[in-house]
Amino acid sequence: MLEVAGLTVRFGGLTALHDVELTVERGQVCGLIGPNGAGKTTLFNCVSRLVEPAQGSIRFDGVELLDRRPHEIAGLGIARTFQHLALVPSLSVRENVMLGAHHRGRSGFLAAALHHPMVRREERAMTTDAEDALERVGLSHLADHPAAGLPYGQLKRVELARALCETPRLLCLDEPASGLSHGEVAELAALLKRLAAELELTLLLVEHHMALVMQVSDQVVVLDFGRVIAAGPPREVQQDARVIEAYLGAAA
Amino acid sequence: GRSDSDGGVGANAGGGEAKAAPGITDRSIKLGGSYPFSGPASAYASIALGAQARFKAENAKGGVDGRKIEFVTLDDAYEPQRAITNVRRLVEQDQVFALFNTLGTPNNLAIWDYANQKQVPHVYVATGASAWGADIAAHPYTTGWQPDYVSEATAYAEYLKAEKPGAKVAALFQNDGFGSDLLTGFKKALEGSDIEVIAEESYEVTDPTITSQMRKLAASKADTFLNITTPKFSAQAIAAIAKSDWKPLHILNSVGASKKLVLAPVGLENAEGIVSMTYVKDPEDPQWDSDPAMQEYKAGIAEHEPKADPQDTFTTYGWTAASTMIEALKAMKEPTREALMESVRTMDLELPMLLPGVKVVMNGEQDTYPIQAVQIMRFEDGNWKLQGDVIQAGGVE
Amino acid sequence: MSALLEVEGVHAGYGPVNVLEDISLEVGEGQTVALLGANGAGKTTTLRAISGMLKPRGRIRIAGHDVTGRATERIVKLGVAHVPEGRGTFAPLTVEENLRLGAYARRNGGPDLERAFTLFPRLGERRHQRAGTLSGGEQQMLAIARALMLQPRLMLLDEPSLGLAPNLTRELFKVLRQVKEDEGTAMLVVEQNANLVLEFADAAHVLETGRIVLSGTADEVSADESMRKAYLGY
Amino acid sequence: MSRTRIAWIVLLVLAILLPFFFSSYRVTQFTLVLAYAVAALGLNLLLGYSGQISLGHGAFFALGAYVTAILVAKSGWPHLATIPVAAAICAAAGFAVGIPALRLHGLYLALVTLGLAVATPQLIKRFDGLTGGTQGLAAPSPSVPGFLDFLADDQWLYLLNLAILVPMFVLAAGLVRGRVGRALVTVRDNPIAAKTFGVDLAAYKTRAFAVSAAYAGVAGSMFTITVGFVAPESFGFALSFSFLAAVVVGGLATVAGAIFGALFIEFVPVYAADVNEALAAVIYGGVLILFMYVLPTGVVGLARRVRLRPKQEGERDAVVVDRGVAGGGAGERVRAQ
Amino acid sequence: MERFVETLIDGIATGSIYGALALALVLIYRSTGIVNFAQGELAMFSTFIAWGLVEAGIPLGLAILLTLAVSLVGGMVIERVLIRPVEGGQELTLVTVTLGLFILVNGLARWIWGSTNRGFPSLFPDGSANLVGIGVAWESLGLVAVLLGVVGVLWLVFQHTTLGLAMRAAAVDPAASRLVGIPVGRMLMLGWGFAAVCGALAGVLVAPRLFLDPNLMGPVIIYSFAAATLGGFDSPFGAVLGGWIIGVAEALAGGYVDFIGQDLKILVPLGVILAVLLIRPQGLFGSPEVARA
Ligand SMILES: Nc1ncnc2c1ncn2[C@@H]1O[C@H](COP(=O)(O)OP(=O)(O)OP(=O)(O)O)[C@@H](O)[C@H]1O
Ligand SMILES: Nc1ncnc2c1ncn2[C@@H]1O[C@H](COP(=O)(O)OP(=O)(O)OP(=O)(O)O)[C@@H](O)[C@H]1O
Ligand SMILES: [Mg+2]
Ligand SMILES: [Mg+2]
Repeated sequence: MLEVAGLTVRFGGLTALHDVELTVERGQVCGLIGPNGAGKTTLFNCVSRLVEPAQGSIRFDGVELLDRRPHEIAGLGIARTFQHLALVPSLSVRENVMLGAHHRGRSGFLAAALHHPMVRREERAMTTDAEDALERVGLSHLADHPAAGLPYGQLKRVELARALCETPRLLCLDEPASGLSHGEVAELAALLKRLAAELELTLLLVEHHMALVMQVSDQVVVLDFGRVIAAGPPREVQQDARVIEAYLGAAA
Repeated sequence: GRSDSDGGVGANAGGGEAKAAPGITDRSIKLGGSYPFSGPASAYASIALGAQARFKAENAKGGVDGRKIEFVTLDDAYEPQRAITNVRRLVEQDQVFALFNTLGTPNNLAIWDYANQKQVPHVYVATGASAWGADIAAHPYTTGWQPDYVSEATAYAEYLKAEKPGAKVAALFQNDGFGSDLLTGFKKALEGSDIEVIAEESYEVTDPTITSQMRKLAASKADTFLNITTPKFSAQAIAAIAKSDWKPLHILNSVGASKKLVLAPVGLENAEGIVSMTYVKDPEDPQWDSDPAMQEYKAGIAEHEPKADPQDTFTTYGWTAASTMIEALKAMKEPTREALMESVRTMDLELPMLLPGVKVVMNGEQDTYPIQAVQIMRFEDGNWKLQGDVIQAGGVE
Repeated sequence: MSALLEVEGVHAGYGPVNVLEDISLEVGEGQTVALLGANGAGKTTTLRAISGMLKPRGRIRIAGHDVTGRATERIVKLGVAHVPEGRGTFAPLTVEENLRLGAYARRNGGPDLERAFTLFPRLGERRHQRAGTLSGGEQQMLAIARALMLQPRLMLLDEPSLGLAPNLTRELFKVLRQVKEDEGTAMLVVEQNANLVLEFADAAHVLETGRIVLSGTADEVSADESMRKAYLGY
Repeated sequence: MSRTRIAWIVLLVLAILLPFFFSSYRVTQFTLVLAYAVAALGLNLLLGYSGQISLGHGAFFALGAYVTAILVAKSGWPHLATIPVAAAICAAAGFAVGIPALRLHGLYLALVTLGLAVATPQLIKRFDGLTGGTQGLAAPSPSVPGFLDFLADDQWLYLLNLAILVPMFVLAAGLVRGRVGRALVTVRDNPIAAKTFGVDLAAYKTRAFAVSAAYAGVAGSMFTITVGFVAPESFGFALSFSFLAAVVVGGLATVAGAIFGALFIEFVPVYAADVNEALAAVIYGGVLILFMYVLPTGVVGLARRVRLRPKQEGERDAVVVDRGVAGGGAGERVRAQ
Repeated sequence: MERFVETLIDGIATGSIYGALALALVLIYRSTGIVNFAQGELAMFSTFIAWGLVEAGIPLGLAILLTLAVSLVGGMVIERVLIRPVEGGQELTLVTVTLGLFILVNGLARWIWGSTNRGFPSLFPDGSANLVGIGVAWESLGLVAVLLGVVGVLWLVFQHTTLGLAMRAAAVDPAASRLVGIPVGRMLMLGWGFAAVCGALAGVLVAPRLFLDPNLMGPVIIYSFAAATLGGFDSPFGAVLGGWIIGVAEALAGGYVDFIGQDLKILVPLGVILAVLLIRPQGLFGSPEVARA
């Protein structure tokens, strides 16, 4: 479903990604791990077209993403969350989630200004979608709360809900478990599994919480200094000497 | 709708019945004016102070036929739309009898239709545009006061023809109505003579400096420099010439010819030989020190508007314009706006603060410009010295 | 007798919303105290109240000084370094400049950049990179390194392992332990990785919706049944 | 009917009745307020919602004013017919400015647009064949139509302008709600993330510029209709600053705020001059500063806060702390409301 | 050719005027993160103070030093009294306060000193130095020298002292600055104070050429904004260089391109800025914005 080939990204003199190859099959959960600064988020940014790679290709369902403009990505069925949250503080939780449905709307400036009935129709549909998404992550009760001032863990779930509201086929999650306590991580794992199944999602998951990665991934890819150093089923990767050395640490 | 208590006053006045107009009672006359008290043109605000002092002085003497003059001034920051709201307020809320001496060409253009439509006298406007006397049929209630810029330009042209035939002139002018009136008037008056304008450069009031303009004019090697600028730029231009090797005959327009505001800041030694014109007595000229009108003026300012500077020629301007207004009011046959306009439009008056020989003359449709006589002056030994005779510069036909 | 940090009956919140209810805790000189709790329990708020980012009611004393309501920068002067939740680094400034700023309030000696680069070699490699372009984990390292630049008496650490790779997380706690041993720095640590922090802490408190519901030595808290389920996973 | 809708209707009724209770001079001032309100609203759509700052809205205002003046004075068009033309021309101009604006941020954008405002009077003078140059251009205000002859001139002009303003506000209200409004706010607060939701950043920003300029243009038309005379001196860069002040005084990212802002910039200087002519500027400046202390988020900002929750101590801290918690995913400076 | 060089020198001399005030703008931006629209008016006010001191018979050099000191304190007081109450709110609220300050200070100067033109003595001797056959006024040379000196000092302070670093940090992120112990309020006060000093210096340097009235800086500040924008708003050297580029571009355009002429030459700097910013949105020497996901 997602095929990354020969992807190289440079920032000035620094090569953040180096000839990266990666394939995610439809319906698969692919864990992407690697030490800090290995280039995981950068890979996500390439998929979202926020970072321009020096070379390589990213194909999604046969479509070359690098030929597309950033705002077209959501429409293709790719949603993502941000490692450091990207919520709009002045909007309510519900409105933040509705942003996810933005790409499905058709009404533009003119229709909105003229109070065209289509606008209201779309608005209703988006509200329903957003509420569904909030329901799924268990935040319905916070829908009217402004995004500013919620605790970190909940904000992460709002991000997740917004990504779901994009009705993606490929969902890219950047460290969804960071800042969650042990029990909460377990809940998240269950939630992700359920979502993947119910919504037929393909998941690309960046995470440092190994228990979560091992539990939900079908395949794990390990990056180090911008290169893929290992890929395969979780068990195998966990045993890989280079992975242990570069990432997990000796006492794993 | 609301009945406009003030509307249509002119219509039922006249006809001999002495029905009083708004703003005038047996004890008082209310006048209004709009001035730039703030904003880039606020140097002109001293005109309002000079006028105010003159009215107060008159009131102290008992007023015009027992009527005390109240002069209401509002700030328009030199913005036409504020002049409009100000004038509406003066006419409709403050109920002034007449608009007097409102300042600025665009501002007066913005309000003159309104004033004439409302038939409110809009007299002695403080601008030298030639428009104010050019269209008396459509704007019978509007008049100028000072010599218009075209008359002024004509005076310089005549001076040059007499003193410096064959002169080559370089001109610096402000890029607005004032500057273009003066420059075109000047060129028009030169037609047929052997004097030529060989270089001209404009500047904007919003320009910080005129260095590059002066550099270009100097490069023209002209032997005469016509300086059509407002005070700040007049000073910059004089300073630039003082620092360069270019030593032309320097003709400086009267707006910039203030000794106090322009010449002194640059250094009087740099002003030697500059030629300009005037029509009022210069408060800094020692020859008027014992002139009673001058003494009265200085005392009047000191007593009634101590914040104003009597040396500031704008103050003198306001004072003298107000004197004209007082005479016009005195000459009014009855307390109506029509009567005021009639007295304004038929006038032949000598004013003590005007130079001897300069008169305020208006004559119905024949002469629609109040002051047109001017006298050339030259800056010598630290003072303006009047040159030759008064020139009757009936510039505009 | 008196502890380095004493928090007594503190209430704090945001605007009209009260978050903390009657919090009391102590951190002794050189002691490490862990603060645990679910999402939104008020852990971050507690740290903010201590470092003066919020105006608390109640009483907070640091090294004998009553600092309740004192401005943050003056509290920092007492040797308190707060590693805030999320970022908090100066995005447009370089790594090195960030570190130098960390030593701004230090009383003795100039900034010792080399030590920071030894602790976190990655930062040394990124020395002239602007902090805002660092990866998430690198920024977290920078935040911690910057706090250490102060050579603080008391460190307030808000989820220091957030976004760090597993090996680095372990490395981090090693570093913290070393700092504690070498310099006698006291620490109040909010951390979701309860296993690690309880191994390392002397005492622990558990927060639930703004109240302390469980306190004790690290061992006592680890032994608590509900605690194990929610935070330790065994 | 919602509470806000009732409030709007009451406000509208009051606005319609207003000219019957004030002197003609006041009514003229209020008429100018209507024009300024539309301009401030336009600027607020750009600044408050899409987060792009313009100090050049005086230029679009002038453009609209001259389009109307020229069409009326030189081609004899009816006043109202010039409004769509002014709007269209200004929208095109705004769009054109919006394209280079895509590359610029914050201060840089502000100062480049300020250049527009500064150049405006010069350009007017340069094209004096069309604009009348320094002499200005008289385009007499429309006279009261026969069937409304019970109205005085000023009342008619006021109501005419009100009739232009109301639809402008209704359009704006539609714009800032719903999908487009949310997208604009996101463009302002987190442009990088906005892209990933499918917001075409360039399109939204340039369109916001075009719409905003069109509003300023319509406001310019209203100005000409009211004043009947245009001259370069009316459109100095101080005008653009006034619009900015109006937006902030009224409240950023609000629709109703524009009215309060416009009232402020028209009336406070006049009242200041009434208090003391010599000190008018000092008073005006002082009032503006004081106003910012008392209502840092503008009139409507205050109203919102009052409605949401009582203001209490400690709020300022919350504002500061908010940064970096929910904002800043894209490294942008964000300050929550 | 000679005329060309002369035009160039004119441009640099005029550009130095823009650059002088632009320095103050940059300074306040660097140390407080906002643009201060009142900067020019504050500079004008300072210049009037210097003028008053000179009128009172104090020697020019001493008068200027006193003025700089007064300006330092004045700038700090303004920050403390007028700016602090809205610090930490929306940036535009702050900007609006500076607009109010602009109107207020201008009105105050008018009220105290009136609108009349005044001469201001120059620090530098009259006449000109002969540089490779072309006369350059001492005044212009002096202006350039002082400017470069100030730039040097600022560069040292901001790049090489902890104080400078702390001032930048306070502007960038006040909350984080407090967390490292920077007294943000004091930094902002200092920033305003230094900027006022820079402004005062600009004022006393340019007043001899422009003549002093309350409108002294009105026209200049627009060009100074342009200069700072062109140079990059956080670079002192950029501000000065920006001033020169604009001064020269303007002089050349007014002098050589007939279609543009004097009346439209204001479009020239605008065009230059736009062209530069489209390639480098942060200006010539500004640092780019940091933004990543
Ligand atoms: N805009 C940029 N400019 C310069 N360097 C950058 C930029 N963006 C990323 N980098 C560098 O690229 C490398 C990869 O960053 P990336 O954010 O992809 O790491 P990551 O794998 O997500 O790490 P983490 O687990 O810490 O989030 C890092 O070393 C980072 O410093
Ligand atoms: N800036 C703020 N404005 C308003 N309310 C806030 C703000 N920050 C936090 N809160 C509220 O305070 C409560 C406690 O939040 P806090 O961030 O202290 O929790 P926490 O224990 O640190 O949670 P987490 O593990 O998610 O970081 C939450 O209910 C939250 O809604
Ligand atoms: Mg990352
Ligand atoms: Mg927290």
